[in-house]
Amino acid sequence: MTLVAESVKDQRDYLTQLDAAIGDGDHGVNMDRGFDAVGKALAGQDGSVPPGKLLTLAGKTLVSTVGGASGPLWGTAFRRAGRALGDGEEFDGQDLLRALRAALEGVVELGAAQPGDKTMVDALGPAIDALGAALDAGEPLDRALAAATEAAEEGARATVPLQARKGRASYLGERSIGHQDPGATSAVLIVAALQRAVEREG
Amino acid sequence: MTLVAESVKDQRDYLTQLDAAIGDGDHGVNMDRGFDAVGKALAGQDGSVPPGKLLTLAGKTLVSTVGGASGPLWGTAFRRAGRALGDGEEFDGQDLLRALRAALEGVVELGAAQPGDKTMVDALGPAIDALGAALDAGEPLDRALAAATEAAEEGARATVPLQARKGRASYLGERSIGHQDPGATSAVLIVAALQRAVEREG
Amino acid sequence: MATVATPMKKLLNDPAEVVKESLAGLAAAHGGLVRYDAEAQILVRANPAADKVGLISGGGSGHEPMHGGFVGPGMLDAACPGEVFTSPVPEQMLAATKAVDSGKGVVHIVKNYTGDVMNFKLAAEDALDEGIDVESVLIDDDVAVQDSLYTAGRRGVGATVLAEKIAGAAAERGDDLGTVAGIARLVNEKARSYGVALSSCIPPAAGSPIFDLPDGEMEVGIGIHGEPGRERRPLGSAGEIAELMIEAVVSDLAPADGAAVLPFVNGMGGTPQLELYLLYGEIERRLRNRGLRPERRLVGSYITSLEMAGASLTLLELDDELTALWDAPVDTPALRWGA
Amino acid sequence: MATVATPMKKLLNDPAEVVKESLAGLAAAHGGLVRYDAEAQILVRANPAADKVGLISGGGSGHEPMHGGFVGPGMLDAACPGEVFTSPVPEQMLAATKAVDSGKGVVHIVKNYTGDVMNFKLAAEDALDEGIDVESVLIDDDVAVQDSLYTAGRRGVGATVLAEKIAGAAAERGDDLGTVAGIARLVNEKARSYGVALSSCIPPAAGSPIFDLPDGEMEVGIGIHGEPGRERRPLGSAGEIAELMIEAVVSDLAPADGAAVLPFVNGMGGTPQLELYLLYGEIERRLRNRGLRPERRLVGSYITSLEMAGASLTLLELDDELTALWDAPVDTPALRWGA
Ligand SMILES: Nc1ncnc2c1ncn2[C@@H]1O[C@H](COP(=O)(O)OP(=O)(O)O)[C@@H](O)[C@H]1O
Ligand SMILES: Nc1ncnc2c1ncn2[C@@H]1O[C@H](COP(=O)(O)OP(=O)(O)O)[C@@H](O)[C@H]1O
Ligand SMILES: [Mg+2]
Ligand SMILES: [Mg+2]
Ligand SMILES: [Mg+2]
Ligand SMILES: [Mg+2]
Repeated sequence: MTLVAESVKDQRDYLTQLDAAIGDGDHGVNMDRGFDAVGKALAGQDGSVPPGKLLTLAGKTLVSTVGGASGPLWGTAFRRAGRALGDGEEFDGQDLLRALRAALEGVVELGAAQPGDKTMVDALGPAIDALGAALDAGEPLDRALAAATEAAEEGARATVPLQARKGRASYLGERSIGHQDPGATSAVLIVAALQRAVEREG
Repeated sequence: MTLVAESVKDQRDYLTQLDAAIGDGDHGVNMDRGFDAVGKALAGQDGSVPPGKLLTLAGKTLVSTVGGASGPLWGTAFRRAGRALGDGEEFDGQDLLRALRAALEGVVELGAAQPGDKTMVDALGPAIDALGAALDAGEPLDRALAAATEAAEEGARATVPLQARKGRASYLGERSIGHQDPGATSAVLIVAALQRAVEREG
Repeated sequence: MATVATPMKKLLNDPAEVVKESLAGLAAAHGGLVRYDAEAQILVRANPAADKVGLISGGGSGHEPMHGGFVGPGMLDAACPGEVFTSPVPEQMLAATKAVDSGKGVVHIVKNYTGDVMNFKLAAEDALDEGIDVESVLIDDDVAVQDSLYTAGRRGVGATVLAEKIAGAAAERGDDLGTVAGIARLVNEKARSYGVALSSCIPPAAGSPIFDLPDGEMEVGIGIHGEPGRERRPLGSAGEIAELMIEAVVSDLAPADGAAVLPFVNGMGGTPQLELYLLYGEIERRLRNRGLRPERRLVGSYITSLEMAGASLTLLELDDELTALWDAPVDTPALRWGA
Repeated sequence: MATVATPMKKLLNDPAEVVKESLAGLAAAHGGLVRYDAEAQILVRANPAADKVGLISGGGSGHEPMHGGFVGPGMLDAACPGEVFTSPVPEQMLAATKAVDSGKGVVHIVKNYTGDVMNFKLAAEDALDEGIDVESVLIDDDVAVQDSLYTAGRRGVGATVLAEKIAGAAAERGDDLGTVAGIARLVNEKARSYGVALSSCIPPAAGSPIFDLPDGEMEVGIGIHGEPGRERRPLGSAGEIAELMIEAVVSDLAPADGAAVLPFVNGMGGTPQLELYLLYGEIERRLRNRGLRPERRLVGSYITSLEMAGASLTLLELDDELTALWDAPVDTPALRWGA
């Protein structure tokens, strides 16, 4: 989670630029404010708290600090993922896969975005599919997550030619074409951070 | 008078720039609006109207169309000059000298500016002195007016190093130093136009 | 004097604190009307109204006086300000809802933006869990956005101000929850808006303009978040812009012939009143030429995008009841009459 | 859509017609309050007050809502708008004076600028010739200008708004010519102002900013005509700017310890309310720390320089009578309460 916070902070201005192009220029600031708060909230927890609970707490914190569209969306995603992981001390690839699927479902329930609408869904979806495929192919979790990160990056890049159909960017109509979606980009940061975290645990 | 109108129109943006530097950037527009109106007012007059009457009408028109500081000041100047010329069909150098002195008195009465306060007075004063000196030296009127124009130009240039003590420019305190006074500059235009007019009559 | 390493051309301290500090200043300036609850991040009436339907709204900051300037007798009971151009969070709406509920339920005026809709939705669910009846009214009057499967739907803009004033009067006279919400929805149905920007604006946290607009060009079909509009065009004369706005709203609203209307000419923040009234003159004349009857009007910068230069037209088709509710007394920092 | 070969970022038609067209729009928007006499180039009350001392003011345009926005019951009887940043001409003041005189005489509120003073002077002489008693009140509250032999004297700025409101209330309650003028002069004596600019502004006729101000710098000690101030400094924080303004006005006004005061925090036109209220919060807190008691307040863009970004502080020391007159009902396009 700290890793997410760090990379969000690094990328804050980049996310904001992306949002300025097709949105209202606050995505980076929103995400940064949110994950700052998450960092503080988790700092208050002792080591014994299971990952699922931490994710749920992170989700609640995002909902109550980010605002905008990404707050409820990412907040719901983390809460659903946390709930899916439950109280287990540990989680394996399949647990993680289930958790991410639950997260995506939550996002779609709330935001009703279809693949190709130029949203975070276009990065999350491919990442999850790649993770599942890699795990089915017997890849170890860290390699599988590397594949997921790549897929997320591709997915985010693939939003460039798309015309937005959801969120603020949709107001631009065809003018939204040619810009990468900020939310999809923060999805990449989150998946990549997850990968690095798992790598560290080794 | 038409000549004044023309040169004011030519110099309109220059006057406005000067006023933007140490005032509020409207002097050119003000003078242009005023002399436009003067042109229209005089156009309504038949040729028989004596010069003094024309000047008086011009002054009234300036007062009622220019506004700002220069409106009442130039308006009064022209009215006083007109009154000094009276109903005479013709005027000679001495008449003109008296008229210009009356104009300057009117400006000083209304605006209480001293020489060196960085105002139109600093161009009008020297011009009148030069005209008087040249006439006393027996110069013909057109040559005397050429001398007056030169003196006005010098006077206007000499306002550059001065600190304004009257009008808007005085609010700038020392920051008014280094800029030529707009009103002094329009004084040059007016004296020069007068010179050209007399030359034409030949 | 030390410089601040913060946005150019802005009066502020820490960009992260702009909203909080500004709310504190608003409450200090209008202590008789509004109170700032810093903990809950909401503005509530200084003298809460007992025993009436509650009316709250909220949204990103940077649109002042909307919404905080509309809290007071005859209009809102509370406002939930988010960060600049960012929807507030559910906790704020929940706190405001609880603060203003007198048992008769609470109406949420929600501008149609993905973020606002989602956050208000989560808040409404929480309020329901706490046993408070909530009616959410969605405002989506911006005709620049084609309402279709291909967008998030029309944005809520100028009609928000009119709905808050008119529904506020209905709540004040004692209408019940369904009626107040119904009147707010009627205003939304009868109003259309269209906006034009002549410059962008500078969100304090970003510190630079969201887009830049060369002289002699304008963005048409803009919203209120400094976002670019549907299209960029050469700058038109005030008359041409008036015609553009009127055509956009009238063709979509299709008011009855000779209908009584309320034209609301709104400044985006950076447009001087000198220009705004000039534009109003152009608009009123053209409306009359189309056989419409401006019987009420509102001209001023009431729903803004920080210092953006530009203006929007909101046209509301009036009936006798809407007119009477518009005329009812209102006493807020930004709108006041009959009080 | 055809472009207009006119100033960038402005909503207008012909720059030469801006003022006239804007006045027509103002009258259309507020027909119940003001009437535009296009021939005389003045704004008068829609319902002239019979049998009271008349109160008029005037000056260059570009400062809206001042003065036209202050015409109405409880404030001005008429306003004389000049071209942008250019004093009106004597004919206008004479026409306004004749229009509002009910035999009890007319007070002229004149801001201390060479042009305004001279044009009002010529008008007052003409009015006298027509047998109308005129009392001229000179407003010169700007402490940024050292009042001395070396300047045209202090400029009239924010105190003008307060003097027009308070003297307007005195005239409305029936005070005679000398008393109304005396109260206006008292307001001027008891008020001081100081302004700061974060950007210049664009006069329509000029089409470009009067000066330009790099990011991160500010002009301190500005007037209201987009002219540069006394000095350029690095941009300060809102707190630092509040301190600068307060120190300037308080040290010059030297109010009694614990005096009741009215802080008027005025936006220059292009500064968003978000920032203006933030600044107000900083100012009120600091005034209290100095033992002064803000008992009335005014926050908003009431005397502007077109779209200039910046703000000014006007501090008025109150007594019971000034407070009562401030509270009296006023019903104008820009200031309204108790009505
Ligand atoms: N309906 C939706 N479903 C999924 N994601 C969405 C939806 N609407 C917006 N988003 C995502 O949210 C991002 C914008 O977030 P942010 O800028 O923080 O909020 P806002 O648009 O309210 O300013 C977009 O880039 C997009 O990826
Ligand atoms: N008291 C005064 N006496 C003489 N001339 C003056 C005085 N005050 C101002 N002026 C002249 O008026 C000029 C400015 O005129 P203008 O810009 O048209 O009016 P304003 O200053 O009202 O905008 C100055 O350049 C100066 O020459
Ligand atoms: Mg955004
Ligand atoms: Mg000038
Ligand atoms: Mg946002
Ligand atoms: Mg001027």
